[in-house]
Amino acid sequence: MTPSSKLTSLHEAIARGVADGSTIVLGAGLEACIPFAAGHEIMRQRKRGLTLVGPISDILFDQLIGAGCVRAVRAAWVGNVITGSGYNFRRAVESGRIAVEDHSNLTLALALRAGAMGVPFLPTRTALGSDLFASNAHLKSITCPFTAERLTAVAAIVPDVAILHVQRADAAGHAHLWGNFGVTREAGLASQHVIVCAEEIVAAEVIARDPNRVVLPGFRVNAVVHAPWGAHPSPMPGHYNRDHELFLSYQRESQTPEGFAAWQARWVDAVQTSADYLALLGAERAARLALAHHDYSEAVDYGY
Amino acid sequence: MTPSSKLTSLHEAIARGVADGSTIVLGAGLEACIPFAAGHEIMRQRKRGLTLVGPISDILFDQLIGAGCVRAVRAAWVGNVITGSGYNFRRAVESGRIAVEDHSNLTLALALRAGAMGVPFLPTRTALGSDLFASNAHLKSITCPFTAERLTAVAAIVPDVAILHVQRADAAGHAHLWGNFGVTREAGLASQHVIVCAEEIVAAEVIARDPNRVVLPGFRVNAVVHAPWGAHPSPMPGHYNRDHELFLSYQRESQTPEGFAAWQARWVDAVQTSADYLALLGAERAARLALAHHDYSEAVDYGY
Amino acid sequence: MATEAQTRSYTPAELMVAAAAREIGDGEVVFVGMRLPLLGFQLAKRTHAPGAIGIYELGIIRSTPAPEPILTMGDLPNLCRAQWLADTLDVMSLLQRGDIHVSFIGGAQVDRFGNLNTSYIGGMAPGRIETRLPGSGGACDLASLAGRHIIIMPHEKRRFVPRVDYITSPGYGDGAGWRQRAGLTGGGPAAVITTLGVLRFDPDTGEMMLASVHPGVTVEQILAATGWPLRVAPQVTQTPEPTAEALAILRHFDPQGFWTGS
Amino acid sequence: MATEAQTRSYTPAELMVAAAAREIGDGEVVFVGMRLPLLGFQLAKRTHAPGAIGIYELGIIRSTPAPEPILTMGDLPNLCRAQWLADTLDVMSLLQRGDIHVSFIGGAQVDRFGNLNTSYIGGMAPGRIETRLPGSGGACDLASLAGRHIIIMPHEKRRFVPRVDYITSPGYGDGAGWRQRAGLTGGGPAAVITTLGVLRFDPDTGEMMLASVHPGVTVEQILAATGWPLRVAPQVTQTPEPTAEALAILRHFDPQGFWTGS
Repeated sequence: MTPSSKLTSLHEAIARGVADGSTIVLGAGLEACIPFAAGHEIMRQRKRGLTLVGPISDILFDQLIGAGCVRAVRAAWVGNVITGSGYNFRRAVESGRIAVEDHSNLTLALALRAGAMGVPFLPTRTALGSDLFASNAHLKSITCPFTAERLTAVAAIVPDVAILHVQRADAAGHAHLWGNFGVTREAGLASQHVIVCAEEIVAAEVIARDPNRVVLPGFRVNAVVHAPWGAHPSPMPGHYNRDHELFLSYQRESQTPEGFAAWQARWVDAVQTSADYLALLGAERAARLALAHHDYSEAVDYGY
Repeated sequence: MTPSSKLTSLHEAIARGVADGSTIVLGAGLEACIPFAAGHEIMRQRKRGLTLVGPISDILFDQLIGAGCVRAVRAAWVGNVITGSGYNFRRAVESGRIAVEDHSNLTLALALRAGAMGVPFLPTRTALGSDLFASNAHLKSITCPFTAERLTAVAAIVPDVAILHVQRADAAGHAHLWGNFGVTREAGLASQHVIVCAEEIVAAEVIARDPNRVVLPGFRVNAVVHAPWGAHPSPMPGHYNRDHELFLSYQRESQTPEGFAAWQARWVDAVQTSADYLALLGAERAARLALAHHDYSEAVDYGY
Repeated sequence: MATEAQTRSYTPAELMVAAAAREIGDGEVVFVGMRLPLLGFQLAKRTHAPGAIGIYELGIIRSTPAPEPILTMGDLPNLCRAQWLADTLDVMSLLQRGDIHVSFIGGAQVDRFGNLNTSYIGGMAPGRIETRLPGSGGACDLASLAGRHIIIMPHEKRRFVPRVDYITSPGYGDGAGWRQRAGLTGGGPAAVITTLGVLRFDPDTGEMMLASVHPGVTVEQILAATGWPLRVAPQVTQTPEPTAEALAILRHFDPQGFWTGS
Repeated sequence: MATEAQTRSYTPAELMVAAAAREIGDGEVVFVGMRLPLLGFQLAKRTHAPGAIGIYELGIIRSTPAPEPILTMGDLPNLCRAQWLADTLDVMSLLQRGDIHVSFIGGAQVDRFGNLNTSYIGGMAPGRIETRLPGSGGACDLASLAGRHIIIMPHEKRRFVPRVDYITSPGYGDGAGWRQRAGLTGGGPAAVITTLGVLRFDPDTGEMMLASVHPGVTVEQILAATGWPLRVAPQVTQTPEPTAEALAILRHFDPQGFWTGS
């Protein structure tokens, strides 16, 4: 009765799950739980022609663009949350190397929710009168069949792959996530293939004792990867704080293509495992990012 | 900074919150967490002309109809989950005393979700070709603006009042719910006025230590009622099992209008408080329904 | 027939549940209904389909059996250590997205194209309503959207009618091609398991056909209990009896015979 | 002007944050943006608006201050003992439903009707893009749907243009009535807080008007830094300076002056 294990290495999960040319949603937590380790593995494997989907994704999209993996972006915002512009993104768009489908956070959330719900579009009141309609062919103006109000129809997005970073998962793909969710639930439920990266791999019963915290059905998960510190430098509730310093140094170091190449050589290409990454980060820095104050949830009883 | 208390008696909450003629969603948990105590208070206060909204609501809708409170029902199913038909509902519809807007569980969930989202409709692929279109003017056939597929548009429902029964809440209206949710989240978020009935009233910090389990924003809650055993005979995760025997005896006793009147006199009109209700239920029966096996969730850490 | 069944070692309902269980393939995602399907799913899990995954419209997913027998899907043992507890809309979204292989629904009336009525006998117009039934619940959704669905109901002439008074849950409408024209993405009814036999659908016409008769039942009895000239498959078989193992499992899950008593 | 401000006891950014905080009424539900508004909200909570409730697009609601200073809304102290942690779509739904009184957004370009561009300088057509900016994020949604919104940005002629190159976040379009015709349900921009002054909108025309000048700034300076003939309100006032209490609070929340340093 035990479902077979979906545990695999990060290398395997990306090699098998992410084909060149595929559409991939990642960074669905907006600021938190961004799967940087998985994104870096995509860069190391020199994937090409990807379409990235995500509302914000902090600097991960900028890195994947800089590494030459990306053909198109369907996003609401691409940059560096605490500093503003992402230089690789700017260079790539201004030179015409990548295409952009402009969303707002709400239209992107709705596009993924439509994919998750199995409908071809969802209606909204946002973006009416804006130029998002000019740079996004997947927004159309419609009329409500009941009220005759003008609405925006947002076409569904069904990504080929979602990569979700969570706190803990069992080997069968049941995953616990806590904190704010962004569009994580929509991203996982909308996608054809789901890769779960987890800070911890735990026994099935740890997950099953709290089924309300499970992100998406286990049968929809294709691969489970143990990826401690895999969301660094983004914040990971229960594990580590946001590493602001890295976002600031990235901003400085990615201002030129050469600067970004050096950054990638150091932080991506020279790293193979999470142990390598932690060594690069340094024990002192890791300790500084670790939680200093703990605050635990009250238990609830699922008995009978 | 502490928000003022919204704690009130059940009598007050219903007297102030539920006006004659209003549209009210209750029983949004489908089989579980059905606010029977609140429904019985509505019956005692002889509210009239209500429109009931809910997918299933087990026997609570049948009781409110039998008590003469109801003008119309917008629902997917009205009856007794383990026995089938509800006799008051049958009598009222067959004699033309109440109007019915026929939904499926999915169209009702979408109607409330549309209300919660602030859009006038949501699209779905269900019910196409069915006669639900004939007995529900709030379903219309539309064409997808992107794919030209035929879809069902479901009009939003924005109830005047939602009554939600939960495990625990603080005085300001922050409520924890666990178990399966049915359409509870949609019901609360769609409604103009929200009454929360809780098995336990707890300190704000018990709720705040697990913000993921909060059902809806506290600022959207208008009244908080301490209602232990308030969902009996429906099951309440963490508190008591389903009282199957009561559903069976109700089925027998409600077969005639006279039988139902006697049932109401005993189980509703003779009861004023939850202590009265528990005395009627009996300590032995309550002990039999209480959880015999406990199964507690693993803690999670919201620290920093 | 009732007398005959009573001499057997199982009840008619047990036979039907065993037949329902056989419709579930191992590893399939099953939208489990109330009553007999609830037991059929438990039986399938314990026998030939241990990898089946159960989905319940209340917002529950379970891939393991409940720790205690349950009478309804909302009973607390069905929640304990479930694989997912979520919203009704979450599980309905899986259904709409095409993730559900098979589902089960009951009905008060069914017609030759497998359309089901669980809403109005007589009709829905004021004055025409003879009997108001409970309504769709999730049945319309399952019939619209599941990969295939199985209908379970008593076989009586008043229930097996040429044309239902109201389509609560669409089958093949007025024949082949109707579902596609209506825009329905689910596959439609695959079988009707009744108190007398099992019926399936002609893929070319969408019409119901008798596929197997239960032990002790004749084809003629079934034709007489059907309100239109029922087609009979070229090779009608006998519905297999429940095995001793199956009966033991069923009686564990329904110890008081609430659903499967004679 | 920079020199003048440096002789004051506060930075220009601190003045702007204090002005932003004054836009928040007690008990209001506030959709809090990044950067200066994040501080403005904390300041309002600690002074005149203790009952204000903060909503963050990441899926966070807080009615209490975070236990430690935060640099972004996603910092873990902003989650700890929050009042609700949920989906982005959940909080955006509150916005769309009309539950949000006021919100804050920034921009790279603004025009006389308060339309904002945070997407493309030059235009979006291939070859015309001079600068690609980060995009909308939630700004378009806040400008479309909040009860009112407040714009915060540097006051420079290249940013205050007659007509933005691309409308990321709609203001009053081409004038009064445009929002209603477009179908927008949010109220539109209520104020623009800049490095030089505060501007508001003529309800009859939807056009921006100078309402107050910051200490040490002249009306002429502002007119010179605006790319169209800016209307000046009949009674232009001086923007109030931040109080000592406000400055103490701001320096608690931004101890290193990351957002409000000179």
